[in-house]
Amino acid sequence: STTQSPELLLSEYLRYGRQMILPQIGLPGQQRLKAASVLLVGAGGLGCPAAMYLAAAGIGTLGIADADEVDMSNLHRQVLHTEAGVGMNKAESIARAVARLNSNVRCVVFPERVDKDNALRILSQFDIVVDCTDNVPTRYLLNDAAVMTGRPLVSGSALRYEGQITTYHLGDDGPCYRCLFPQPPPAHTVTNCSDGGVLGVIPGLIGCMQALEVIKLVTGAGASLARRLMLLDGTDWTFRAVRLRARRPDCAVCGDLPTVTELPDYQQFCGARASDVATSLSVL
Amino acid sequence: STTQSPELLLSEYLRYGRQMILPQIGLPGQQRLKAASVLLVGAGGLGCPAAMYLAAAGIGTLGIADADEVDMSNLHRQVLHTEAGVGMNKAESIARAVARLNSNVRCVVFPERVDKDNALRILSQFDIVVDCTDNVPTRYLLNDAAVMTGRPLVSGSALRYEGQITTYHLGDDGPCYRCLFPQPPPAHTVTNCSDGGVLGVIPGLIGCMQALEVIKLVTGAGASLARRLMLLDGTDWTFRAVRLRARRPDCAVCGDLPTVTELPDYQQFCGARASDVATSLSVL
Amino acid sequence: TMDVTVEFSGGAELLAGNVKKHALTLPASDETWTMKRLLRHVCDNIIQERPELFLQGDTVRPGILVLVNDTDWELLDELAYEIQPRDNIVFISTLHGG
Amino acid sequence: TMDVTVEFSGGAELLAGNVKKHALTLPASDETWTMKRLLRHVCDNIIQERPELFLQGDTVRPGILVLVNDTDWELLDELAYEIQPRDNIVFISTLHGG
Ligand SMILES: [Zn+2]
Ligand SMILES: [Zn+2]
Repeated sequence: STTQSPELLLSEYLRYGRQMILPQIGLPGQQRLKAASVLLVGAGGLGCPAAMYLAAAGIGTLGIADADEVDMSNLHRQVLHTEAGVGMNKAESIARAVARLNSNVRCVVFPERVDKDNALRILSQFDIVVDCTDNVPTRYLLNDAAVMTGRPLVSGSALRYEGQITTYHLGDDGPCYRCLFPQPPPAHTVTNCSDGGVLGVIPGLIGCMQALEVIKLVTGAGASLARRLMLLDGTDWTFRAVRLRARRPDCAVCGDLPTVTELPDYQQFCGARASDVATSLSVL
Repeated sequence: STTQSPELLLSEYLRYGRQMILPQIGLPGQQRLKAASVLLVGAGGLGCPAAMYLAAAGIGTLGIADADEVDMSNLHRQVLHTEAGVGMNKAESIARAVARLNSNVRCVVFPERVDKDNALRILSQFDIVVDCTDNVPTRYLLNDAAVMTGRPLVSGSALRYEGQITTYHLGDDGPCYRCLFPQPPPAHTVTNCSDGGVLGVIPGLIGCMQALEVIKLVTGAGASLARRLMLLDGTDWTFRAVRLRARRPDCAVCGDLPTVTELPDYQQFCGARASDVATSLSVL
Repeated sequence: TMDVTVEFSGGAELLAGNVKKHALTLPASDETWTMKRLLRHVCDNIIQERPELFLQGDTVRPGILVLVNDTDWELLDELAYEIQPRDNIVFISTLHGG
Repeated sequence: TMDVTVEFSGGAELLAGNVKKHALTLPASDETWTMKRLLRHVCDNIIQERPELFLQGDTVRPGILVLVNDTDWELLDELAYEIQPRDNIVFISTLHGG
């Protein structure tokens, strides 16, 4: 549905010149960025930097989905939102920041929770899905929906001083989230940022890495994060690259004989609510 | 000159709660952040993310120095500036973005080039200096001024798909820039972002890492980048941590018998102009 | 004896006295040190509380990934893997925050 | 013979045919393979253009940092360092952009 070589305006040559002189980008790469459509699910600590650097790089269409409203307690890490925007929908808040930076980008705002009833319809409108969410049920939901719609899923997460990023369901042998984690963790072992805390610049780094991965996927510049998990620990400046398993032929969703063929009830599957709001004592 | 334990307002407890529950931060760490003053030299690709995440974390006083004006060709990587702000001073443009995000932060704007005549006066007003500049002469200038004023220097750089970050002149045996590079590189081997190009999210990552390092220095959370150089290559997702030499007793500026005791003419020293504007054919 | 390093991250270190890196000397024995045996040894010697949040039955609980020398243990026979001298074994709890 | 890896980054790879990673087999000889000798060998066998942008006299030109197994060569005797089998030697051009 996307044009692969849209024309660039003169103003776009001027704006993107410093990245178009990179040999792996050039005019074809910039045209691919303009033709690309990317969906960010989650407009928080990961979504803010990811949106900003994707918009700056010239991604043509940026979908942003989030049902939450900006709260004062978000502003230590969700740096696109503003004090004046407290109470505004977060996806809308990001779209306004993107419009200030780069009016060439078409923002599609979904001020709603992505759930099993709308996920396939929303995801199928975009080339690449970026998981910037904050809870286990939505991570399984996005994984299954990405597999079912054939989209790669650039998945980031952050907590305390640590972050993780990988790309699921990419290429012939890239695993999906369920290939790694067929069973969800016990709900009482899951900590979110509200309970465990997070240093804001950690999702900042992971969100930037998500933007970098998307740009690499779109332009074809260098190796992707398929079958590779990057781990970041800010306390001791550790960056670790881990080699991951291949796609599992017996995976329930991306395997050869999938048993999950329509999106199930993820709250029930995970025993947890799809929300940032803390509901239980957390241990890990 | 800074109060070490300023009171926090109720609104600040609310705003910073998610990072104050981190054991290495807590109330004392948040108070140290509020008491801290940090100077960013350069309001471009590195300065934008560094400023945003430092402001979000609650650094009390943020100095921002840059003589340049926002240009359309900056917006692919300098994500705090806006289309409407083209032509505005870059330091002022960042200060406006910071004010939208966190009005608790006191911004001190220096809409001027930091040079040998004003460097000591400007640097001595802040606890920590962050080098977000784009040229060799200014990097030597900031190094020498940081040594002379006894400030640690968090130094980042980016080009094409690569970035580098370390902290100079920290602790008993931390080297300075001149300990590593007593002689400047031949001017014709130096490439800036205008000539060599840069993917915007690379300075985004390095600027975030600079903010992380500053927060770690201020709060004392974990190991610093003194005697450690981090190298990032976005083409193949390489993060490398390099162990650096100690301070050299024979260093011209931080050594036991320094020969550089006042700031010299850096254009002459480096044979290059202190400006982003390309003036020569670049090879490296 | 055999020296290995055992690390915890992503929050799993909270089960191990909040220490991320542990140097471990595995006693010499006739029996092979498989990963299965190591898990039990780690549970008995390093895990300080709530062992049920580390092990479920013979294996790690859902949500913990096991790495041997920066490689997913699924590529290395998982529980049957034979520990080698100086192996670096990481138990990483997956993060979900954003 | 002795196998080592030689890497270029930060732009220095542009002198080496724009290839960042080079596997190098050093010929056996009575003479020790010091870093000084390696620099000359790299200059003759890998550097494809403008060798004066790599070497100045006996050593690397200002602005290039030399790393041996992720350690600054200044901690390892610099030019006098004796190359070991499987050493990873990196020539990194410092970046100045922002
Ligand atoms: Zn799967
Ligand atoms: Zn020095």
